[in-house]
Amino acid sequence: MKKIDAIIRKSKFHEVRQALHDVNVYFFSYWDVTGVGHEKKEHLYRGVAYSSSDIQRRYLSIVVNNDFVEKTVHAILEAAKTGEVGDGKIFVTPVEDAYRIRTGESGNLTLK
Amino acid sequence: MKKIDAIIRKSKFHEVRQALHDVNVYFFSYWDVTGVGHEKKEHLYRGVAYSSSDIQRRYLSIVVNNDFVEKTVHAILEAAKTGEVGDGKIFVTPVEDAYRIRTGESGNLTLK
Amino acid sequence: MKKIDAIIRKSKFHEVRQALHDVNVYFFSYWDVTGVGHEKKEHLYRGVAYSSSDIQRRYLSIVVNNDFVEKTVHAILEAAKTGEVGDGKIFVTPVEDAYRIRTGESGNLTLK
Amino acid sequence: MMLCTALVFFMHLGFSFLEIGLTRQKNTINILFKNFFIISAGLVLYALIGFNLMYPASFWNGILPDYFVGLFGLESPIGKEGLDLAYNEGYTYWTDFLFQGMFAATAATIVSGAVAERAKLGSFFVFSILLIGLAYPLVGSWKWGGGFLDEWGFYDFAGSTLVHSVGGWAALLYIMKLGARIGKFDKDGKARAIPGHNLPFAAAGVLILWLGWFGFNGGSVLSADPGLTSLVLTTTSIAAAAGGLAAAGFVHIVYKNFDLTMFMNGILGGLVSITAGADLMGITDAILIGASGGVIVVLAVSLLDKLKLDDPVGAVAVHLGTGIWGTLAVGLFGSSASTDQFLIQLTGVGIVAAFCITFSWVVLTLIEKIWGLRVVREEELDGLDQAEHGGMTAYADFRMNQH
Amino acid sequence: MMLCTALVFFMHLGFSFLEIGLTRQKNTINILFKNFFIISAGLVLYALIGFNLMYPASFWNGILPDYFVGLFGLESPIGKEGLDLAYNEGYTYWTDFLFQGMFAATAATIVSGAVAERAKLGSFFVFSILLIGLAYPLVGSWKWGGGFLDEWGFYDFAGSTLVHSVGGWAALLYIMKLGARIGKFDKDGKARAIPGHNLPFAAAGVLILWLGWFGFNGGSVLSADPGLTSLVLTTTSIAAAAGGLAAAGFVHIVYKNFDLTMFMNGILGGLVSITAGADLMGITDAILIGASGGVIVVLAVSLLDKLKLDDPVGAVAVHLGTGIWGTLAVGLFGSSASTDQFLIQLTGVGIVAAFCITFSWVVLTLIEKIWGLRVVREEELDGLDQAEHGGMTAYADFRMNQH
Amino acid sequence: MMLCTALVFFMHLGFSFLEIGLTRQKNTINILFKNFFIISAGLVLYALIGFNLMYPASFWNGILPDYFVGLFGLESPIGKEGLDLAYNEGYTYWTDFLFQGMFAATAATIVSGAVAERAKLGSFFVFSILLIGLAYPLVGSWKWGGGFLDEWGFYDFAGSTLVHSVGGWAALLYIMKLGARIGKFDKDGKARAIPGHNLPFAAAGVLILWLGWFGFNGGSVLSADPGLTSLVLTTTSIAAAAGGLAAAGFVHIVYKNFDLTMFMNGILGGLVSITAGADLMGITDAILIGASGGVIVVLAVSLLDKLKLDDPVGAVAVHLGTGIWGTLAVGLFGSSASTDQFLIQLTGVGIVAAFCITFSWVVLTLIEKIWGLRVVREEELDGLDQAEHGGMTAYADFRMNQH
Ligand SMILES: Nc1ncnc2c1ncn2[C@@H]1O[C@H](COP(=O)(O)OP(=O)(O)O)[C@@H](O)[C@H]1O
Ligand SMILES: Nc1ncnc2c1ncn2[C@@H]1O[C@H](COP(=O)(O)OP(=O)(O)O)[C@@H](O)[C@H]1O
Ligand SMILES: Nc1ncnc2c1ncn2[C@@H]1O[C@H](COP(=O)(O)OP(=O)(O)O)[C@@H](O)[C@H]1O
Repeated sequence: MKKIDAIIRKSKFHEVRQALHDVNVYFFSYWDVTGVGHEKKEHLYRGVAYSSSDIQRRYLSIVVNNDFVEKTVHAILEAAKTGEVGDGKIFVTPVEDAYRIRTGESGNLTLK
Repeated sequence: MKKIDAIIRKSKFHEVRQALHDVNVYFFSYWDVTGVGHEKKEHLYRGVAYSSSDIQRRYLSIVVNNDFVEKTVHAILEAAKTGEVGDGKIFVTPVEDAYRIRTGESGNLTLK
Repeated sequence: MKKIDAIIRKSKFHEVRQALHDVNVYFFSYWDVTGVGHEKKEHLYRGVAYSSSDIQRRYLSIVVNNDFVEKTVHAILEAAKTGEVGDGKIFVTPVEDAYRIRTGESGNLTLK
Repeated sequence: MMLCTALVFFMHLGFSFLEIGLTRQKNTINILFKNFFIISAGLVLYALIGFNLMYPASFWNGILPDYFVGLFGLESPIGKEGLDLAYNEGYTYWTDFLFQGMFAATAATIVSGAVAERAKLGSFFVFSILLIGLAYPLVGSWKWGGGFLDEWGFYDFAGSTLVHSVGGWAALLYIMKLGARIGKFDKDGKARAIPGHNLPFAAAGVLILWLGWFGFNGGSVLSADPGLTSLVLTTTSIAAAAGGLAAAGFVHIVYKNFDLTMFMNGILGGLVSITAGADLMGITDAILIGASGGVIVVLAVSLLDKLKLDDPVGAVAVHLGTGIWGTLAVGLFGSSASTDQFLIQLTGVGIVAAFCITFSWVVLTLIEKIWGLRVVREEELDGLDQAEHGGMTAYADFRMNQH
Repeated sequence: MMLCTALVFFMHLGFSFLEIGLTRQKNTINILFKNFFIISAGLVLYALIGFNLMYPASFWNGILPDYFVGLFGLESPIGKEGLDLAYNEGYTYWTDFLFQGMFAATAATIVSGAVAERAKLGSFFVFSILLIGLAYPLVGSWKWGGGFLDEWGFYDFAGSTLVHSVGGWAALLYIMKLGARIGKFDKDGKARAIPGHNLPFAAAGVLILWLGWFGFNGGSVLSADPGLTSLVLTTTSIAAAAGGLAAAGFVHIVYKNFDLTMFMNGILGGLVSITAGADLMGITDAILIGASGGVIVVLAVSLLDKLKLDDPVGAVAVHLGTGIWGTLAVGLFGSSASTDQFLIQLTGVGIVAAFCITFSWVVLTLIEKIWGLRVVREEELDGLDQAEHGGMTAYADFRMNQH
Repeated sequence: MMLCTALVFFMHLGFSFLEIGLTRQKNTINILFKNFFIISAGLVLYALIGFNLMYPASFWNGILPDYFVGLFGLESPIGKEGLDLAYNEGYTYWTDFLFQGMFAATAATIVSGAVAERAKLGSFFVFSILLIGLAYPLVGSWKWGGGFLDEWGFYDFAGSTLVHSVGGWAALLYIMKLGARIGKFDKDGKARAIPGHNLPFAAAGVLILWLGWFGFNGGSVLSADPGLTSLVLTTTSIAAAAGGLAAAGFVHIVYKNFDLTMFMNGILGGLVSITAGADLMGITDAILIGASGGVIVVLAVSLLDKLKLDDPVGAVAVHLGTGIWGTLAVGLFGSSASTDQFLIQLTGVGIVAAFCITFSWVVLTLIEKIWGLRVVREEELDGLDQAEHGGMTAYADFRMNQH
């Protein structure tokens, strides 16, 4: 099992979600984070112009079985891309075990 | 050391917290996420009925020493269960090192 | 590659950010979490005094190449410290792979 | 006068803001719905029944308005008069109706605040309909309709007893029957805080209510006499200010803390306190009455906590506690002060209490039997917006904490 | 009267709150800016052009006010009179101007709500300037300026047609040209919900509007006659209450749900419905007209969804739907009811409709050609606050969900 | 008139909303507490001391009101008159007191906005008590109490100088002594933005203030003369609209951006500008004065940034900058315009400036010595709600960003 964490643009969320759906990934959790990176945004507030590299992004956390890793990553890579600086990153980390609370079962089948 | 990430129903949070307390787990961090999964909720807004599988859930992140993993997982499994679709998941991932900022110390003792 | 997760006081965020900058760590994501730990805060609401160990903290998630781990951790350890209970923790976990969505490239160079 | 009516109407925004501000976000829609219902149903009901019940031509044995005995038709009793208006400068039949209708709804709104976050919506509606349609106008008729309390010389200028304590008693009985919200008291019975989710709303609510009181008390002069009206506005404001300062000061001494919510409740306490005698008091009286009202609210809030009664917005403390105090104060301060007056006030308070307690107890027991008063545990935990309003969320774009 | 003007002014806060409450947080700044612009530009414009256009000394063929033909100077036409005031108790030239100026801005605000979250700011400004400066006063002059509609006996007390349906038609045409927000309809054309982000604001907006209507209708008596004014306030409030109850009740029957947003729209529907004949109706009439208005709003909202028209705040349903209904109701209920009157009302509605549709269609087509009506896709997804307001965020310290 | 008092009271909600809207959420409770204190303490204080000080029977050397020299008892000086009211239609002793008391509190509220997010609560209270109780009524007595400024022919209709610039000078001195908020200026002294956390509140505050100004200026006619009052309301509204448009337009030209916060400040600038001469101006004058006021605000905000003075809500720019401008404008526009008048206005502005600067400097230096003006660094970073209000949070159920 692997955990795939993707940090994407908020405006790309709907497309990514659809792409995941298309490769049969129906389960994940997401929340909003502030990303610090290359991209900068211009702001103006009461006559003070400033640029900030703190940009709101969406963080998706998806745990999948090993055979799903590749297609999940690819689905995100394609759907989240605009080609402009600030598209975000995907990280893959190992997961040792998973449990489904409803049934108490553990292992690969919890992710189906 | 392991990191135990649990995604649970918000309404079960108080019980889970109590259960963790009962097995001497006093430290953790939590935040709210949107979960996408099997469960669906019906909504009605200005005459438009719709159902959504985006449901607010609570994400708990608990780093424990290896000998604590089992009882922590079991405490959550029991306290967070309702038996209905949507109870959530628990994931266990490896942690290589931990530091307590206050003292600068690292390793197992930071988790006590 | 490693993921460095740091849970710090909100009031220390600006210093930590500066410290990371000083060791050339320009990329990370952060969000706010509620931390449960030793520290307690006193509250008063409509004549009811209560103390709570649920304290708002900031969660920083930084993925770095292996040769950056040490200086990143040290930068945080120093900048986030007040010496009082509640300074927070740092956890290091393994990351297997990283992708930059903009270019599709993967591996170490995505973190530069 | 008509603008006083507008201000009293505006109080309903004040009540709504106060109530949602001091409760949790997961019940916000529910509270708003409740308040919209009260004001709407209140007006229609008062037009159909209440107004004639409260200002009857005659009484049966001096207690039951004859209207109640006789006519109870479906056809709206007002409306008959058509445009045959007997008014004395700025004060007409219609204005009167509207002004009184807004008052009637106020009594139910008080209850709404106290039972928030756990009461079943339908059952609450039944209760408020009976309160607005029957109990309030009946009690009102005893004094303002020229009934026996009026004959005895009982004084209640703008409703410390007739509006606020009627609502307050009903609220008290309701929360006794209903029980506390889950989590309000821990296993040992110690009170815990359930902080309100939007204090700026609550603060705005208090200021709007203060503004509305200008209409509430100012309008109760029932004429456009500028001398008396301006005196009333002055005593009202001074009492509010004194109530807030006293409550905040008192809490500051006890807890070493600047407590905004108590400042707010103190202001409301000052306002309710002065309501019974706003036209009889001087500046110094107003300060004393208001300040005592502020302290009474603080004490009443603690008392309720000790009695394990759960009143999220402090409605009982404010409206019942200082409603009684204000009514009695007419016998202690100002131009009508005398032992006789005090005893009459006390009797009035007692009779209204007896009636309201009995009425509420009977009605609530019946409703409990038939539909139940409280939502089930899961619904309460999930929040009433989820359970009763199709999962509409008050703040769809905000990340929330839930508890 | 002057205080009625204040209340009508206050309606602009009501509209702003309603509009931001029912839309997404990412467009909040944009909506507020729009509303500030409308009220400010509306007043200045109305001073420079509109007022004289609407209340002309004479007409050219009874249709075009002569003012329009003659003078169109830059120097403010009012202002000339100086302090030479001809007033009849509480009602002056200046009051009249201010009161009417607030009305004019209202018509544009209605459009603003319907086109929210996707209209280009600059283009919208051009449209509202033409609406406030030309279309509204022109239509208004036909009736309130003593033009041909007035001569025919068309009745519109406070603007069900002259204000609300003028705004409503413009809104309808605008959203037809503009298209729905991204995500409002799915691939199969089924309507989806885009929940508003702050329902307490929306609710406050409705109550403030209700309050403002006291000024809107009360002030339209155009004198301080307490008898008539108080009747108007009573019918207004009763219709609002009935509209809300009817809409909520109707939805409850259909969807088994207590729907707050429909309660709110129902109240507004009741208010708009009664506006045309508030001074002609009795209590029972007001209840019937208001309640029908409430039901009409619910049906109109569904109808728009079916037509794939996207109106985030329900402006078309409320102002156009019940604006027409209210105007026709003058011929059906109350003291002027007659077949003749009904036909005249119908004609009036038709003429105004024809004019507004043509006007809006021509103007919008031109604007579309020159600047475009809609922001580009990315700007809409990011939110207009980002695109047009330098990334200012309405709620900087809050964690938001974006969608 | 009494309703004007109600509107002026309502301005305090406007100020509160504006202030919390433009600051960070972590200081919300603190700001609300401050505002509740000011209005409450202001009223009580003004009743006990200020009113008699401001409207004395006689002067000592034409400068110090005799009241100040003589009586300073604890017993409330008003209240003695009892119900012996000498009023001229709608205008009584009590109304006057209440209206003036609300004004007095306004001066302190201005300061409150400027010092937000870092001032020590207790020290601020001491300062406002002295400002409301001494400085404001003293300055007021020079003109409105019939003192030497009045004799010289200085004109200030509703307080551009007497209310707004008194508050403005005090605010300026206070923020100079206090220093900027941590993070407002970076190491190189460049200004950085600290965005307000709830712009809808801020926008609502502006609209409520505009509404309140109807009472502020309208009520300052001090009679119910409909002709003059309606002129005043018209010039007030037009100036506000022009101020907002000018400010927004000016920013749009400079920054290519629709800046809502500047629109808001421009409206307030227009309102303050017209306040000194609202009854002397025509429409065109009002537009010019208001529009200049709007531009002045924008420039003043930048100027303060350059001087490294930190005023979170723009209180100094709005109330001081345009307060001075408005006072001078009386000598430049409208029916009193003349070089003589201009010089008198200038002298008046200068004298008030000299007095306020001295007063504030002395008082602030003393307070700084005794209690300190500013909270400690940690408390500022954590937010004052945490430090001074027992960790009460304004938005308990919301996820917040903190900065
Ligand atoms: N090493 C990292 N650890 C955690 N988050 C990162 C890291 N690098 C990038 N991110 C996230 O990805 C977002 C996009 O990165 P950015 O550098 O702006 O663009 P790009 O990925 O196109 O070079 C950042 O805002 C941040 O949230
Ligand atoms: N593979 C996954 N990765 C991340 N989060 C998941 C995953 N599977 C489930 N979740 C989380 O768990 C929640 C509950 O899952 P759901 O399928 O609705 O019910 P159940 O676990 O009872 O089958 C989801 O809303 C989501 O937040
Ligand atoms: N084992 C853990 N897993 C996850 N979060 C933790 C853990 N231990 C501590 N934390 C986080 O660190 C914060 C600080 O911990 P606390 O015990 O209060 O102080 P200290 O680290 O100084 O002993 C907690 O509020 C919590 O958010």
